Amino acid sequence: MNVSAPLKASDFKSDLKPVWCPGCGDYHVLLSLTKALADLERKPEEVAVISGIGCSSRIPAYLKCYGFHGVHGRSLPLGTGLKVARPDMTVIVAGGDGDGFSIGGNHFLHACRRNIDLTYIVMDNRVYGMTKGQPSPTTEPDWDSALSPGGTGLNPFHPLVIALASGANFVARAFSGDIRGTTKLISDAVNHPGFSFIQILSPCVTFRPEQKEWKSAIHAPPVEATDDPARAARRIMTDDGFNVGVLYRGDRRPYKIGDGVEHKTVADLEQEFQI
Amino acid sequence: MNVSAPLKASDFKSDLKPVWCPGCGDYHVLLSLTKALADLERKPEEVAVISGIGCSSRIPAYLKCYGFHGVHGRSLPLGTGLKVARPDMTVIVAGGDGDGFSIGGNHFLHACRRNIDLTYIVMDNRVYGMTKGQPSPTTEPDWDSALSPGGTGLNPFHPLVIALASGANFVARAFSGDIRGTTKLISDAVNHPGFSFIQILSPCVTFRPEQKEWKSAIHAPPVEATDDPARAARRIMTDDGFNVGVLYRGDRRPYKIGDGVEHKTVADLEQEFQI
Amino acid sequence: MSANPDNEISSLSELLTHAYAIEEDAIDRYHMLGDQMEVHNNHELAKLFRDLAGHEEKHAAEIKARAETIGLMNLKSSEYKWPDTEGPELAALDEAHYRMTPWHALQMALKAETRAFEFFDHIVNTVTDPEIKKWAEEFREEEAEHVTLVERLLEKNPEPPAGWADDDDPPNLQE
Amino acid sequence: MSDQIKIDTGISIALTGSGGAGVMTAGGMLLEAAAKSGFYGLQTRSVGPQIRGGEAAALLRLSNHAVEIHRGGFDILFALDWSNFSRFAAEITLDENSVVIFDPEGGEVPEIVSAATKNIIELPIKKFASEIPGGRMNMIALGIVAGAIDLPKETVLGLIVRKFASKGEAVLEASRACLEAGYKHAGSVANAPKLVSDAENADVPRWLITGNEAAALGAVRGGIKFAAAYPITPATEILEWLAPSLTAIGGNLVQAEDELSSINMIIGASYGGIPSITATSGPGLALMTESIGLATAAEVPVVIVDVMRGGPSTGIPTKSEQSDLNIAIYGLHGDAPHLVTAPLSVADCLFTTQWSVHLAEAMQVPAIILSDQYLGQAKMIIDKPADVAFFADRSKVEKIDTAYTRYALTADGVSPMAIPGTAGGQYTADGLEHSVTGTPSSAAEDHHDQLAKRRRKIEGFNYGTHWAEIEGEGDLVIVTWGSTAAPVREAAELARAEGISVKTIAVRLLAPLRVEALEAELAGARRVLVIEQNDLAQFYRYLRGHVDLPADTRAYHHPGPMMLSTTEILSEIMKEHRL
Amino acid sequence: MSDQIKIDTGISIALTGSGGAGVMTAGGMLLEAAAKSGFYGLQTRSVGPQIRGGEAAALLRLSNHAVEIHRGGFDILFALDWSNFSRFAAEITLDENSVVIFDPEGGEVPEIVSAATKNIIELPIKKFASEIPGGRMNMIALGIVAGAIDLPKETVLGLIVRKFASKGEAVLEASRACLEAGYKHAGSVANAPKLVSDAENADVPRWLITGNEAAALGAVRGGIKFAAAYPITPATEILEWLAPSLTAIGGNLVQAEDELSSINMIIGASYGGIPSITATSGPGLALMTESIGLATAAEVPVVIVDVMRGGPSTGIPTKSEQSDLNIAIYGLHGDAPHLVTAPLSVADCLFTTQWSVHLAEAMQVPAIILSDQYLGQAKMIIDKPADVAFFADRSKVEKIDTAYTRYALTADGVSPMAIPGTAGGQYTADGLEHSVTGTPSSAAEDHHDQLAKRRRKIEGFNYGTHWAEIEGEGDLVIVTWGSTAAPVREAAELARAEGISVKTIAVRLLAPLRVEALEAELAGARRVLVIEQNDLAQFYRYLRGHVDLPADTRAYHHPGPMMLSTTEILSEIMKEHRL
Ligand SMILES: Cc1ncc(C[n+]2csc(CCOP(=O)(O)OP(=O)(O)O)c2C)c(N)n1
Ligand SMILES: Cc1ncc(C[n+]2csc(CCOP(=O)(O)OP(=O)(O)O)c2C)c(N)n1
Ligand code: SF4
Ligand code: SF4
Ligand SMILES: [Mg+2]
Ligand SMILES: [Mg+2]
Repeated sequence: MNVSAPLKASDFKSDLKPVWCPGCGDYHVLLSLTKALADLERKPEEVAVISGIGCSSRIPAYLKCYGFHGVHGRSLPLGTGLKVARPDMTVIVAGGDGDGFSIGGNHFLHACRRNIDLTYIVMDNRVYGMTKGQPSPTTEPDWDSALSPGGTGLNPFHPLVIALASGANFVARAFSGDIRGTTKLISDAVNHPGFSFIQILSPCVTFRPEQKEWKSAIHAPPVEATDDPARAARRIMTDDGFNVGVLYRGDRRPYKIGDGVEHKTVADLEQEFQI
Repeated sequence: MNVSAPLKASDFKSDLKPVWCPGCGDYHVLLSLTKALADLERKPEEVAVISGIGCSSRIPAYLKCYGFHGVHGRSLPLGTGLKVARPDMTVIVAGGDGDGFSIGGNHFLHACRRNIDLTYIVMDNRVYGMTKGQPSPTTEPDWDSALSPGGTGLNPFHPLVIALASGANFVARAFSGDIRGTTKLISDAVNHPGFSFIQILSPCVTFRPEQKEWKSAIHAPPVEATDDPARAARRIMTDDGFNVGVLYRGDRRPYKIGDGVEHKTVADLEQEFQI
Repeated sequence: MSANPDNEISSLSELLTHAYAIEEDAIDRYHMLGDQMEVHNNHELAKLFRDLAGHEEKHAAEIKARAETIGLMNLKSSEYKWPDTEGPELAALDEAHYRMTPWHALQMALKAETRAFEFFDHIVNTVTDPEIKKWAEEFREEEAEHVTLVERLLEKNPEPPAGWADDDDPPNLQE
Repeated sequence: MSDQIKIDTGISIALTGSGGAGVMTAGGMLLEAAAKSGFYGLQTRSVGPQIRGGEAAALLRLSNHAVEIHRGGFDILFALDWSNFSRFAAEITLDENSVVIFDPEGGEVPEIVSAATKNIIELPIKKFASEIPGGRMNMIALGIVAGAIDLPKETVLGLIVRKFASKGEAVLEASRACLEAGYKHAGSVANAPKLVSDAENADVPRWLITGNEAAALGAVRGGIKFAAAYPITPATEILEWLAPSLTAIGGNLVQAEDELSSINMIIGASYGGIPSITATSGPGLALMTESIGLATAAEVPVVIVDVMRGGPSTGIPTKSEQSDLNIAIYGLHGDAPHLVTAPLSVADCLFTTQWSVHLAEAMQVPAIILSDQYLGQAKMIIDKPADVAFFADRSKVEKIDTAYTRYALTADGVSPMAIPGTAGGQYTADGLEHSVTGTPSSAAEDHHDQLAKRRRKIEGFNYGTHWAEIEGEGDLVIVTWGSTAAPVREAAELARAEGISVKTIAVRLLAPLRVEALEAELAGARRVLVIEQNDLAQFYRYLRGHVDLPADTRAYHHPGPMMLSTTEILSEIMKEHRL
Repeated sequence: MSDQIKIDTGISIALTGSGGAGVMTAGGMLLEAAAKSGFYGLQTRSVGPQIRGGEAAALLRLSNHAVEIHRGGFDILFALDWSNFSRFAAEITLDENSVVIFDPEGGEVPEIVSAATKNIIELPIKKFASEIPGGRMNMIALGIVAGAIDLPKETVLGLIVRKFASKGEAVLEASRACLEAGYKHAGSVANAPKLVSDAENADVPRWLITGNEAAALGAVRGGIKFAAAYPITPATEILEWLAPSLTAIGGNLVQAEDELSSINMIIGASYGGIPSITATSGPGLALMTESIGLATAAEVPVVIVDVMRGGPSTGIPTKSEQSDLNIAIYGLHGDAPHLVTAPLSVADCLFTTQWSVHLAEAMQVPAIILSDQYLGQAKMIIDKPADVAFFADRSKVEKIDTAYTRYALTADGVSPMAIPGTAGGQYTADGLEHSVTGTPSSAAEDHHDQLAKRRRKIEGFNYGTHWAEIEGEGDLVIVTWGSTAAPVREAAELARAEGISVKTIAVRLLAPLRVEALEAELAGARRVLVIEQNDLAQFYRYLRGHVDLPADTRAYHHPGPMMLSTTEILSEIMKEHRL
């Protein structure tokens, strides 16, 4: 690879062929991610993409970056540990709505609160794809499935507001089919200091074929991104769930990682035990 | 016990003496809870109080109700299982900020979302009391402790907004020292259908003696409870954290528990396997 | 969506860069679809997409040769002046299906070529610089040829009857 | 069962295809047609990593007597195409008698196939299908195979009508025509083995069921009224069967946010007096162990079905393995005695689950059931299971006059439970060590008393003969557990038919191990083989730790994804026999 | 160490009181004064369930040679009051030689005390204190005891100055006066044993340290630069020591939201090339097992210290028990070989942790260290630990020319790791079973290869002699582990002094068990005693499962909260000896 030539999106793609269903929104996300990384002028080895378990969570292996396909729901702690220990790496955590909002919900809350400089991408298809179609926390109340015959009857919850209430510093919604928009949002998110969260609506054509209609429902947010979390929260709670773009861009204090300098030796530390 | 005589608050107290530090806010909460149960005219055997681990989570044994002192962070699922299986019981889940917002954060999200008819009380002292004073998710960023020398530097997060964004149907803040107010909030919460959440500011005199000052900071909310979650969220995100009272009272659809009727026999179910 | 049709192509190099990117992206896209079909054992379609990619490769090489003297720009993805959310000559990924037939693939290609035609057509009609206009006209004609080519192929590959996507088997549980 | 005829090995059939070719559906109909025609059999599947459109193999074994597992070789391989056949090659063993049918449009015959057999028949299935409007290859294949093995056409036709009627006349007609075409070409496969029915079996009422369904049914038969669910392969079907079923019988299923929640939900429900269950696989079980310890300490009965898959970590989710024995028995922190059982066959998933519900409730203790992907997802024709009288029957206090001591020290260790709502029975269940009343205590006496009580409860219980299934006599004894029991028992039967005496002990109650009973059964054994499907010989180690085994005890074991086959176990028996 | 003088049993002192009487502070100063005066010793505490103001006992043993554990009896009991003395009665064994000092204002002498000894001295401590402005009973008690056992007053005074100087002149003066008063009344306890210094030891540099501090220090000595923390008794002190220390040496500690998070944080950090640790206790370990399995499968080294407490469930958080052996060894789902070690003394917490960091890193595998509440929280005077050369030294690829295979099948099973940032080394770590490159695979060959590689890594490693500490010779062999090693070794020494030969094997490396080495050490043993502190004889069962033990092998074990004492083990040795 010629060091001087700028990398193209395709330079970020691995040779592994995705197992995703053709038509799946996650292919778009993969594409946008590679484009964003090229735009960001990162080198593949400087980027780590960390995920949990689910169709969407298969994404790291399809990239030429460092990757970690962890266990279900624990991608954010993996990413947090990596980023704090290795602040020189660009860390992107990615996964699904089940992985991130159901089993991984607690880490989502606390990763937002910690506000460490990483980017979290949730490919939200409002379903557990990998396990054959069970409702997730963002699923509509009347969506029928084997595990919840006739629908759960539960209102989907608001991950973007939860991110705001927990302390995330950059909150955006994207639609996978909007590749240019998503690419831009990802690179903005990576560039923004602190914890950035992007909910990407990414259709599951197999279990939620009706989501192909999302394409026509999507629109840009009616107003500009705000830096007032309370205002942003209110707006998101009342919007229709289909406006894409940056919804909040804050300047909350990011997590303080140690300076990496050896101020003391281990021998210094031992002093306190000496009699 | 005379069935006809109305029960008094003291009829809800067990003989076990609390291990709490004298001066701890949790004594007040215990008192308010017994008063509320008396006001609600429940029988002790019809009420179950479920908790996790922490100083505050010791509360069930100090009551004459059914109790379950579970493991750290899992009180809400215990309460959820109990309530769905036994909708005739009044279920109150109680615990601390560490138990509920740190390790138990995910269950908090999803209990709110499920909106099952139970009441969740968090005795928030912004510290892990039981383990000798570590910061919790509601601790101020500059609070110095052994585990976070010089403070965590993290903004505390907003449990009340998270409850709103997740789907809770009744959201209130209380101060333990305000026994009349807290009693009223608890009985309102129990009476309100769906999931009710009360954050009770309850000082830890041992590790956070400065919280004794809370008494003078407390005030009633400047405006009436709203039924608009977006409005409530915005208000809470901009308030000073010390206004007590009902902040949101909604009519979100509560969880649909089965009707308990045997529509089919097991033999009916077996039909499908017959060749 | 984040369409940005008002931006005008302002130099020959920029035009060539776009023309080249169109082909390169199309190559990637067809290979991506070819991969999908391979993984899902739709070998007929895999071959078709590889063939389409082969076509685009030839064009890309031609453009590159032509750009030799003028030079190509290094643009970020956001700096491209596409009329839509991505490059015009791109088969829509969301229209793929593991049981798709050549007709579907050719429909995808047709739409892509048509969009490419419209892209250059728009430049031809809006750009003032005569040099850019001349080159854009050439690209437009090429795309027009492609459109006819795909249309001809479509005649040999009729639309499959309804039910082409039916799969008797349920999806598989994985992790 | 020593009759030579009964131990015939039936007909094993593999249908392979890809990209939505529908082999699973064809295989399922073949199985059902066999069932309706009075035969027994089973179907498993093997698939690629794709959610849809991946390569798939439907693996069947049909017989005139009950079969529990694949034999280890295939009589017929029908390849709609050869895409990624290599994925299945190891599972589809062929020999010179195997018949292979394939469509030349589906690619070249792989080397491994042509090397194995000469009976390779080329049929242009795709062309046949294309000649029928809406025609589908899998239905033609169905017709060919069904015809070749002599399944009555009317039976298969009846199934087609039932399956496709709702899809409209055109689809139905196309399927019918395909089937006819298939039967027409069945003659090309004249050398295929035939299914010969056994008059004896014809009238026995039978079921078509998977182990996951059987476990779920066993749960409700035992009295389960509440379940909490977090989906995971290969356990999800248990939860999905329970969802509507529990509602129908007046119970509830709640989808939890994770397994930490699901285990606590069932503990909460059971604390409320309602028998409760959840199902998961290794990763989920790992998340539950802290709270299973709570159920142990607080003495709340719950049932957890672990449908095991390849481990460790996410491992191989779609493949069977018996490698969660260690965590099931030893995975709780502290001294936490509890129950661990394992079904010994698909049908036994019903019995073992029902029995485990009964045991858990009787002893107020958590029970972990170790099923596995094979048992859970294999579809099997079984005799209608008998009704057995094991129900949830918890010891409860009805009326309390004096002070109630929840954790009273009784002779059998079981203390009657006050169910919330019972006046005067109020107590606080606690995972902290406690006195007899439930009050937290760190006193040595209380700790020792409560540990001993919880141990006594499950060690002193009368489990009857159900702790194991024991067959045969002989100084070679095979000890096994779980799904491996099926090939072991079949291999032993085959060995006996050869005049080799073998005794098999298939252990259903893994913890507490019935040490005395097992040692009694092993008395006189000269050699012992411990057989299981994992890498570390977990059961063998466990047995060694508790049971005095003869010096000549050997572990035969390997991990998944391949099941232990009848053939390989038979060859191990032969080895021992020759020693 | 066969010298009679060296095995004197030192002086055991219990200070009890309640409601903030300050016995822990007094005890701590007594220990420090002894340390400064050239003695050895240790202090533990026993407390009520209250957060503050509860009853407390400071338990000390002082000696002129290193002691590791309480002897099992007390020479001096100083009761500032008798509140809830019953809570400690079982721990504070007295005999007819014991001296008891108490304040009559603090209640009646409990029956159990007066029955044991006649040496009961009444002193009006509270009155003495009230006569000094700002006077405190604990400082008077300190003076009395220090004086009675002959600790130099200047040394204690020096400590008082250091401790109270910052609190102002008045407090300092009061303390000084109390101490003087105490020394003045020390004569009333004339029959107390005296500390006699041993010239040999005087100049050895010594430390005052707890096992938790030692473990934390061992971690940083080994090269740990990252920790994730979720507080839990009795492990919190490790995390609290690491918090400022890691920052000081250029590392980081992150407080996690729960243990699921903390384990994954350290896996993430270690994946990034940074040696990482966490510390927890049983309930937290249970939450971590799923992800420890991930670290096993993805081959990411991490170190987890489990400071064990009474189990199961929440159990007895403040008391020691060795009941997490099972979960540590067997608690992961699937076949998941990993390391389990246990420190054998407070000082050994340092070595074992440092060594475990080294091992984990060398083999790219998780290591669980089983410390316990006793080791973790006992404060001990030890010889300054030697520097040992065990560091984190992971096999890494520096420059990659050709395709990188993360999980290459090497002879020793260890595959060089590409650390993120290394160009060309990009790979995806995966908990799914995978091929050598890390690509998910369900192929039998890949599964078997990777399972075998992960097994080979840790089974073939050269652990040197550190797998156990072995002492003595004899046909009676005691096998033990963890904190129980201390009373076992002391009891064996006492037995040897009586002419009874005993061999002790204290196992430090619990998994993988060094079966061959252990069997070699057991060769010739006539009787084996396996000693440990839990209810189910977990180590004994584990040994049986893996090692050929002599027929005459017996488990001696009981659960917490009481530690196994030197005295009780000595009596077990005597029993065996008489057989
Ligand atoms: C501990 C654990 N529980 C459950 C599972 C099973 N599981 C795998 S993926 C998944 C849900 C995935 O849903 P989502 O994150 O939305 O991803 P998608 O497939 O929709 O992209 C579940 C429940 C698991 N692997 N581990
Ligand atoms: C799994 C697990 N992790 C950690 C602990 C230790 N622990 C007990 S209570 C507690 C925090 C309690 O804080 P909070 O809930 O705020 O209660 P408080 O004591 O302040 O009332 C912790 C971390 C535990 N018991 N279990
Ligand atoms: S099942 Fe749904 S989410 Fe998974 S790959 Fe297929 S379309 Fe995508
Ligand atoms: S430590 Fe704090 S929270 Fe705990 S009992 Fe004492 S005052 Fe209350
Ligand atoms: Mg999803
Ligand atoms: Mg708290």
